[in-house]
Amino acid sequence: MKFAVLVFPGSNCDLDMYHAVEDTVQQPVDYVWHTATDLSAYDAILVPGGFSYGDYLRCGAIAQFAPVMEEVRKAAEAGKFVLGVCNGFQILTEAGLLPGALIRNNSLKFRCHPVDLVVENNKTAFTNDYAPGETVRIPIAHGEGNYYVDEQTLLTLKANNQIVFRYAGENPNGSTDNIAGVSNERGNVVGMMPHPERAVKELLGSKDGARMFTSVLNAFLSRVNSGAVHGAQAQSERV
Amino acid sequence: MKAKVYVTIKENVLDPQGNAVQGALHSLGFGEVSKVRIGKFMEVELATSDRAQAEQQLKSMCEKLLANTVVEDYRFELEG
Amino acid sequence: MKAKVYVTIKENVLDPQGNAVQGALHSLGFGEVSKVRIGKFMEVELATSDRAQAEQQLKSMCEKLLANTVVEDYRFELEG
Amino acid sequence: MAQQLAAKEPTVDQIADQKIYKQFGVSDSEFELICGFLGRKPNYTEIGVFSVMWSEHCAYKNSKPLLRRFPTTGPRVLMGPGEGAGIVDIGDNQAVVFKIESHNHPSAVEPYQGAATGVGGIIRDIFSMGARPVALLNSLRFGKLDNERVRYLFSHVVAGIAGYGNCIGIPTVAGEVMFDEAYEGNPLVNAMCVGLIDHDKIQRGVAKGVGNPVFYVGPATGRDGIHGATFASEDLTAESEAKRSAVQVGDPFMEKLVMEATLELIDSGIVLGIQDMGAAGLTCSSAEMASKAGNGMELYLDEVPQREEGMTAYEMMLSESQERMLFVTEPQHEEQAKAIFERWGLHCAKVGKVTDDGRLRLFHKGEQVADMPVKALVDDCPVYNKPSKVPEYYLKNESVDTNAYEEVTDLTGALKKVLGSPSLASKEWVYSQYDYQVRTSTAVVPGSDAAVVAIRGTRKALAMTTDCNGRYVYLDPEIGGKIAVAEAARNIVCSGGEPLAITDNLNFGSPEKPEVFWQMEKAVDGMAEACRLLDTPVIGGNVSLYNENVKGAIYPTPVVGMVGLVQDLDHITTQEFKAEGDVIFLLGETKAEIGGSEFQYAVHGVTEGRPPEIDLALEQRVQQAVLGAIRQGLVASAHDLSEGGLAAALAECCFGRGLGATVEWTPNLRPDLALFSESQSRILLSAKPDKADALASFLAGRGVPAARLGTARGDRLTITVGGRTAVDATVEELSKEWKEAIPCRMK
Ligand SMILES: Nc1ncnc2c1ncn2[C@@H]1O[C@H](COP(=O)(O)OP(=O)(O)O)[C@@H](O)[C@H]1O
Ligand SMILES: [Mg+2]
Repeated sequence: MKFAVLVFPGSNCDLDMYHAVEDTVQQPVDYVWHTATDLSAYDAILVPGGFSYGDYLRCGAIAQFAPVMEEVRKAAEAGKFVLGVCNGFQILTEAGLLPGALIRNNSLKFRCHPVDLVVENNKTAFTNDYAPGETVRIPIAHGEGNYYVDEQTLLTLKANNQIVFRYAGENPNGSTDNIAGVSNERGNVVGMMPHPERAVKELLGSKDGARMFTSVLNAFLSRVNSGAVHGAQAQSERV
Repeated sequence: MKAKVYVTIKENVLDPQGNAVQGALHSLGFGEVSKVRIGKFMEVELATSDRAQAEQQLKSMCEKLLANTVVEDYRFELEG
Repeated sequence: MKAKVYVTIKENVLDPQGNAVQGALHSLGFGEVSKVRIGKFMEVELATSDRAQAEQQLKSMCEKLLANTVVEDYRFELEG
Repeated sequence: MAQQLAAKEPTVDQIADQKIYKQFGVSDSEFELICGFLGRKPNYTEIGVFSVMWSEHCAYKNSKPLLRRFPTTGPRVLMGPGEGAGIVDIGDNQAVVFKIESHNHPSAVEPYQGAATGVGGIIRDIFSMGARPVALLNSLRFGKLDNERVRYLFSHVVAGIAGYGNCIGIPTVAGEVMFDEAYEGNPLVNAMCVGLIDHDKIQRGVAKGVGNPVFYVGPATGRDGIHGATFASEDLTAESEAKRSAVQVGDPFMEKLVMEATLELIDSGIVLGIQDMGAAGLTCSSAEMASKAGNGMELYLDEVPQREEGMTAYEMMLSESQERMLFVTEPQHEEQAKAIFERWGLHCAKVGKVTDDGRLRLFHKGEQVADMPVKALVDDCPVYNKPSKVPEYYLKNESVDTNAYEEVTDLTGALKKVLGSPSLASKEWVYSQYDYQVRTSTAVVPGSDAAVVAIRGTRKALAMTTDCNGRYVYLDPEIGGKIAVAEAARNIVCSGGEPLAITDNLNFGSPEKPEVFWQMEKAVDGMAEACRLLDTPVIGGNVSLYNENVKGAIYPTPVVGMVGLVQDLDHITTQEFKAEGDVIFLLGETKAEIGGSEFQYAVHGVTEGRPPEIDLALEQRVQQAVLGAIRQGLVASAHDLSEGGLAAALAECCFGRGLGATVEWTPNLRPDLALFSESQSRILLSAKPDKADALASFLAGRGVPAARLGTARGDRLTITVGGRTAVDATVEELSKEWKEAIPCRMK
């Protein structure tokens, strides 16, 4: 399975995402520049955190127009796995790949600390290794993680089981319905404010994020085994 | 040609910054302040003199980039 | 009474945000955009009908809180 | 516009006759010297350039004789003071690069941008050496939080540090914040950056190779912070604000691009010399680069990217617009360099040439507008040995007997007061605004004695801290100076690291005052002695003088930034008690020493008397023993005793996991003096029950006094002194005082 970690000017968790792939699933992973126009070699696309374009104007607003985003859109449509974390989540919402918007934390302050999350949906490509309702500890680090959707959309999210994570304790940013992460309808595109790539080994205080990566490998392998992916190509890419 | 663009938070979306500023104004003694909403004010200079074209471009800039219409409204004024 | 407050970055002070947005507009194909400056637009509701008093209060709010006069300018308009 | 401004510039004769140079802080005798070096009177641009190069900030004219007293070499030191930052070998072809810098005066005027650009500046110092920045620290001082302006400064400084560091993606992992009236109106904002480098990548700021082109990279120059360096070398007055041109605004996004592109450029091997434009911008970087190579430089100012119209030579040379770098490469590498910057969306402009005549020459609009000897600019600023005098207050304090204070009997209440004092209280309100985990290497996050950052691909890690207790330094600068170094080292050791070296930031009042100069001298002597004994050379630093407010000088505050090497990740140790039943030891000796303590300040409301004594030989013995015990796996937790003494330290050990402790102690002192004494060279250790005896004999074997105090258990902290219950409270109620002290005041 091959992973792409997108790099926009101002991305700064690209490195962490890259290392998390190495440390958890030991699959091949590349940094892919924002100007890239071909993602066909990749099975999963990780949109990392940071401050793309300085987060000027709005977080993720400018990055949505990078050439690579057209390819991300195609990949998502083709059913490939796409994960946006923090700024990556903001970019995916700005680009319309996920519903809603992320606005300023209600405390008006940047907040960095571990939070407890409830796994609301373990049926997505990125959460199948978690038990439903399980509580996991993963850190946040954001100033604009207050997830907003209007009531109508919220009903749709609930109906389609698109709420992936909720904050278990105190809601750190004021998000609608304590939402910490959502998916698209199909479940192959997931966005979340907490940073699973920062919780992949004991040294970092928690390993709970590692299963996001093992989950997507599972999803990929089961797809391969069911023949949904071109078998030969996929097999040759396994390490 | 110069344009002024106003981006405001939609009426039904919470404005935490506006609320905080209102609270701060109260504690500074400005008790009459009953509401504060905070948006963006952008001044854009356009190297064109075709008004119709400028208007069309501004609309497109706002829709695409300057405002996020999920949570924000916009309007603009052209000058000169 | 309603007021509109405009807070802008002083002319000679760098506006990194405006520059970044200008760059983005260029790469989106809006090459005519020669300058962007980004400030704040605030709508303030005041529970008073005394215009003179409202003006004086707004000035004081701007000086004290709404604008950082070391780097920003402000102006306001009273409505109604 | 251009004409207008140019017309406003005073003529050569006006500068001399009306003594306009004095406005720039150039004295009559310095002006004479400058005329001598030039062989004529300087024009406006030249006097501007000289004035910043000869400011305290760039030339250290009042502090140089003192800085020479520091030990600066050692077997591991690869680069000492003199470049952007110092470098220390950590083995395996790797080295650590670090430096601290102040942005006190800009932060007093515009706290957000002042602090942000302070962080931006110190990061440039690190990556311009070729190093990858891996961590940020900051050391802050403010007045008391009951003042509204202080709260404004505090919250905006913190937001500025966060805004810059978070955006550029370098974790802010440690620091310190203290509050005392002494800093009202003149906050201290010192930022430190730590980077990693391979030995063969080390760069220097030299303009090598006559005829080589000089490139400018980064955003266009505006009229920002003109005379910032001079400004930093003056008292803060009401006029400061008016005198200042546009405030410098930081653009961390730009710096991120400049940093990545610069590191890529350096990696490509085509850079001959590179330096950031910090204080005094283009002036300082061009003159210093030429000087270090023994060359000269020509600059073509029309080529300098300009943000504003009609900028004069004077303005361009003195602008402190941020995020800019100057570098030299060979002509054949120009295209390659450009391509690297282009990829990051940046342009580099060829603005000059290296020459062999030892002169800095500026050209603008087809004319030579300045011509100055580089050596005069960089090396020939006169150095002053200021008069020094023992201050009255120091003599008076000798007769204050702090042991004669009426005994405080409600010791639980006193502990709550001390824990709730903002200087000692939890700093979570501050560091939760910092992204301290980006780069996923932070093994010990803010809140323990020192932060620890792992080095990927190895078993090693770096421990880092900043420390200085300005009250001690005020009461006795020499002792206070020693303690600042010793405490930093103690923090490193408690985290499992071996202290390597320090960088220091000498924050003092006006050196024109003999009493202030005396403080400087004594503090430097104390620091130098501690550095020698603890084997931590000074590899760089910064001097910030003229820190004064209406009430006089700030407390003398020579901040120590220290980095240590953790040999193996298994040695990483934190301060909180780990498990029920673990045995608690107190190392070192406790005397009745509450002069300058947090207890004296929070409970008695004064700062007077003598600070705690320090015996550096004992300090070294304690530290070596603790590091040895940690490396042998005998230690479960380690915490140094500092502000608040034993009582506060025990409480802090309980807070991490909410695990309480039961302690019995017979110190032979009055209980209040014993519990809150800030005697030095003390460390609290805990050990698993089956390791306790081994630890005790290990310590005894190294001549370290160690008392077995009790055990970690339950959810209360109970301290019995001399058979009587002195403190008894739940960890939760103590923790509440400690946690809420700052947030409550900031609401
Ligand atoms: N307090 C100090 N102790 C030791 N070295 C110092 C001190 N202050 C300054 N230096 C050293 O003097 C040199 C020049 O300092 P400075 O001009 O601040 O450097 P920069 O140009 O990078 O700002 C640096 O190498 C710095 O480390
Ligand atoms: Mg400590």
